[in-house]
Amino acid sequence: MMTELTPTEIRDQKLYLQWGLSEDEYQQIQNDLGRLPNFTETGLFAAMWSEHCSYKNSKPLLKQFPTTGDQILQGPGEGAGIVDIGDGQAVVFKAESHNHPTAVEPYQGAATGVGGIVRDIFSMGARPIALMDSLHFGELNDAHTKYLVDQTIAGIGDYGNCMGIPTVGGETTFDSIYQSNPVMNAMCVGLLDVNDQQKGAAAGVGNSIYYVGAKTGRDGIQGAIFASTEFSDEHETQRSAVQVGDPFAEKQLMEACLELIHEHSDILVGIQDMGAAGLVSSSAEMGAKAGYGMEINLDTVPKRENGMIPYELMLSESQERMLLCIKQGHEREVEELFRRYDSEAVQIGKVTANKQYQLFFKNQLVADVPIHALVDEAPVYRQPSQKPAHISNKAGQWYPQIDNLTNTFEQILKQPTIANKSAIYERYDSQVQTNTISTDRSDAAVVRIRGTKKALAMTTDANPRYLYLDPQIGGQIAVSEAARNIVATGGIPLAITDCLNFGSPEDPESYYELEQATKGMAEACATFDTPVISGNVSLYNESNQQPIYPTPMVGMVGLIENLDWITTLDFKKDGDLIYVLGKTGDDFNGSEIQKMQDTDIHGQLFDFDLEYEKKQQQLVTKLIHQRLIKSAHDLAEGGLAIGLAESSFASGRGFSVKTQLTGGQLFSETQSRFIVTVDPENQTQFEKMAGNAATYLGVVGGQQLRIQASDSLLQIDLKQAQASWKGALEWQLK
Amino acid sequence: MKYSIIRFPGSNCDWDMFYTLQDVMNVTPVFVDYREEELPENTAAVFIPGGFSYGDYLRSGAIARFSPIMEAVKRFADSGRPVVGICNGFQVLTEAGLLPGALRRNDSLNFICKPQKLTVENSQTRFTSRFNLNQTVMFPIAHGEGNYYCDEDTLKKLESNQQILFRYQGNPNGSTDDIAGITNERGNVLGMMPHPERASDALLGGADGKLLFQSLIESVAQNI
Amino acid sequence: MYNVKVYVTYKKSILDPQGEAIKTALHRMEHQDVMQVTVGKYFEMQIKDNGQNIDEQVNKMCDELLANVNMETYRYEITEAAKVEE
Amino acid sequence: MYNVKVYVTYKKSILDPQGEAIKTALHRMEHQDVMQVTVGKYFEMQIKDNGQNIDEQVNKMCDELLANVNMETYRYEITEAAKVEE
Ligand SMILES: Nc1ncnc2c1ncn2[C@@H]1O[C@H](COP(=O)(O)OP(=O)(O)O)[C@@H](O)[C@H]1O
Ligand SMILES: [Mg+2]
Repeated sequence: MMTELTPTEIRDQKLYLQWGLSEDEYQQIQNDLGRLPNFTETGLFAAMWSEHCSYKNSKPLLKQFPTTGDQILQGPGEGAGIVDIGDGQAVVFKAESHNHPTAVEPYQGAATGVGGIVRDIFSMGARPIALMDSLHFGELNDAHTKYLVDQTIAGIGDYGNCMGIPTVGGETTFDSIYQSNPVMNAMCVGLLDVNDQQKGAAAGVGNSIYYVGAKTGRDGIQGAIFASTEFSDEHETQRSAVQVGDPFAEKQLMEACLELIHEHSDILVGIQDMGAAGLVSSSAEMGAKAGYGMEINLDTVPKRENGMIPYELMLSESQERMLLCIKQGHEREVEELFRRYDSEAVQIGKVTANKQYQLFFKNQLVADVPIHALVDEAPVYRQPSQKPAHISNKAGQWYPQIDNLTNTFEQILKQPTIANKSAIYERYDSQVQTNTISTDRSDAAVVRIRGTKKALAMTTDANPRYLYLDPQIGGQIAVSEAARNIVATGGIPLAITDCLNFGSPEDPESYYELEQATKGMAEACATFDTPVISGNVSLYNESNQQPIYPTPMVGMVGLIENLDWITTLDFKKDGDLIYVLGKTGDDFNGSEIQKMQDTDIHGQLFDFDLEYEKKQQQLVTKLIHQRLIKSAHDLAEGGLAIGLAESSFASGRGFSVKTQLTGGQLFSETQSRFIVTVDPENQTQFEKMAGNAATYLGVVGGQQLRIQASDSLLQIDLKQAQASWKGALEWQLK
Repeated sequence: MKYSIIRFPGSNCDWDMFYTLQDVMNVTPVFVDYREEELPENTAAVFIPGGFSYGDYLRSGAIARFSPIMEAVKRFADSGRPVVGICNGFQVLTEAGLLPGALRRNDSLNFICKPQKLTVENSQTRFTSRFNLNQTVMFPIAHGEGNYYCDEDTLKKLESNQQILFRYQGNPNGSTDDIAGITNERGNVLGMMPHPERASDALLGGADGKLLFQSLIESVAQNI
Repeated sequence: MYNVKVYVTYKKSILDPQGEAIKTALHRMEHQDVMQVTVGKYFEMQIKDNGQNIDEQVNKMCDELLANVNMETYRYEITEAAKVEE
Repeated sequence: MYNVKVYVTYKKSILDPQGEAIKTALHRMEHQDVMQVTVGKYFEMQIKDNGQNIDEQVNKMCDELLANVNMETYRYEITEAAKVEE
């Protein structure tokens, strides 16, 4: 049970420091109020001015991102961004990180991460149609990591499965840097009728503020603050109660909210989910956004536990709750609607004109602060930035050591980051809603839009190793790879969401990484005309002073205008011709093979040309629209050899290929490349259109994987290679 | 004639079943809320769709069976008319005692979602007349508790009465005797873990499931 | 007021994969002396005295809801409590 | 040989969605006098005597595997058994 210090005790004992407010910030609060803040008020400011809610360290960097465009209906600032896809429909998406909760309690941490991002999507009026994830764990050589992986997957799966939202794709990498600070990011995509678009704003004096969903308990109190301070083993005992997810309650809540939005939009003024810093952030933001004040009677808030004080009620992060603003006089309708879904709807306050944020508890005014001070006046910091010592300017290129090409190839197939991920994604229901056209047979997942000829392509990508070696180029590559994945499936990239998982902004080297990575991402977004429409920042990802690799997850959605353009990566027919688009160089620093052979990555990252990348992508789009290619696969980790193998495994067809490249270069990770296959009938037309961008490699067919390189031969039985690739991860997870 | 789809709180394959019946099979589906006490008049068949009724808390299907509509479903089944439970629907039907046995957690302890090959074990029923005996079909599975269990006596009965309609090829979940789908003794109640409604559109990877719906719809037509 | 504790486990004849998995995990953690693990469900309930036979009521709850008697068995303990604990 | 029974439940302040759902179901079944339901896990283990402190061993198993102490609590009972029960 918490004891409330008096305002002077807070000042004298410096409680605010413990809660993450600096001396200056505490002073600013006093200036805003014209007095000392009381216990509850100090708590409200600490939560609202935390990095998690205010983005005080990342805001200046996020300004670099392009956020507007013809197709953009809603950029950052709401629950999720919205992109027009024609015919009165729009796609809504956002990603969220839940790294710290996942480290503490992987099952519930991951599950509630999914629950949170789903609420963001339906709060916009959209029906969630797909989930994706992006996971980075330590190496699979210790029992704890295996447990983390297993429980994280279970948590993601169980939540999405129960909600009836297919989890259609994601990515998973393994590196010791994530050992005690795993990265768990989830992305949700929704489909919206443009007329149903909602905002999280509470306008109109006298309108009712409604609390709907689960009761409030002491879960995750200080969660927002917790997510914004460093993680070290000593703090173990300080951790506040873990949040438990209830996907069943959320399903009911979602159906109720969607019914309210679709059928009673006349009485709904605004809707927002209660995420980080629960009730305070949702309510204060809704009021401030609309330019009004708000009063809340805490005695009416549904409670799961006895004796909760205002601080706890306001900061609790109990899950499966939403906040609504309802037109005065329509209270009954709302209550009745939610009752039908066994979900609670309680009026807890109303909109006021005075722009104050006022809380009442047991008939006392327990907090009274200017709403804009709380929401919009958090200080913004530009931190000192310093290039990390490990970033090398030496052009030195590392070369793989290859004694037996076939052995090296088989070994790399078994690397957990390369190996088949079915041991993970088969634990997710990827088919529910019966719209999933492709998951693992294409570079991006493809989900049709029922009743139209269109489909959406979606992908999550990050390549933290590249970012570690060069955050700016790595940031460009992260966005480019996402776009490449969309394009390879026949889509046109629309926009991105992101999760910026970085170390402490107060560490100049980590701040440099954040600054440079966002710069690179912004440049790539401008190139591909894919504005950033939503996102999430997760800083302080470090354990015992060791930051994780800079890990900006990019979630991209593209539109496939015509179902006929859907292109998958599997070889289609024996005798089809295989080409690689794009030139291959000696690009090994930061590559999978460097990690495999040297156990760590080092050196200067290779060059990358955004304009060339864009041209390559445009070429692929043209080839798809002209129906000149039958499969397309982007080349990523593991390079050409792995790309060919993946297309082969997905089809059960072997190949025979001859190339001027050396055996080592088969694993080079030069960007901007695709493997495509062509029907022999279309060879001339294809070569004419592709010009010198395409290099002929060989043909599809047989039951062998065969690559004759300039200095060596790779030859292996398809079944054997496939078994190595398919079994490796499952085996290592045991 | 209407095809009634029962909706419990937490059902989530309800729309998939609806679209399959309406858009692929061209019959008339209707949703029936779990709080109803009667099925709509003219109900030709009842479908209990997949999902997580009541969150699958306690055991999947355990709580749903106490819903008011289940009395009506029982009466409907007792009158010999067709009832089909898919996935969570199968679990509800076993919990309700309309089908023998029970569904345990998968032996891997993990949820599994993947395309699954099945063997048609009996093609002489109202649900399978369109299939050939021993035909291999592909239906997706997606479940965490699909590990069918029954005691030996029950198993013998299932076999001698030819109540086993589908068996897995390569048992994915530990089910007794590879059982994927069974009927009751009378042959009018079907429960199966694999999802025929997810296998009814070639765009999504296969259309073997249509044969099951066709069989049933034809049998309904013949009985009028 | 009664405090009721109910324990539900699989019938002996039924394989308990969860128990096996936990045993394996314990062995990996150097607890090799664990010979057998069975996993079950555990319920704590507070039931108001309504004048009717409490045993009968609990039996009914178990048979109809808390256990699936096709594959599970249960046992329970009932203790009388003076009043609701907070 | 020891017979060990372990009971793992959520801490008081942690949401127990299963318990709530079961309570609601019991109410619908006319067991309205059920005031509260908590759901937990129940483990039965047989552990060979290895000369080391059995309490310490069981505590370790619970802390490290059977319960997540961030959200769960546990209690256990240890009885000595002459030999393995069949
Ligand atoms: N954590 C995950 N969740 C869901 N699907 C995943 C996950 N990790 C990988 N996948 C899926 O596995 C397949 C291969 O992933 P990946 O190796 O990252 O492919 P690529 O490098 O071509 O993007 C894709 O279909 C991807 O969506
Ligand atoms: Mg990728």
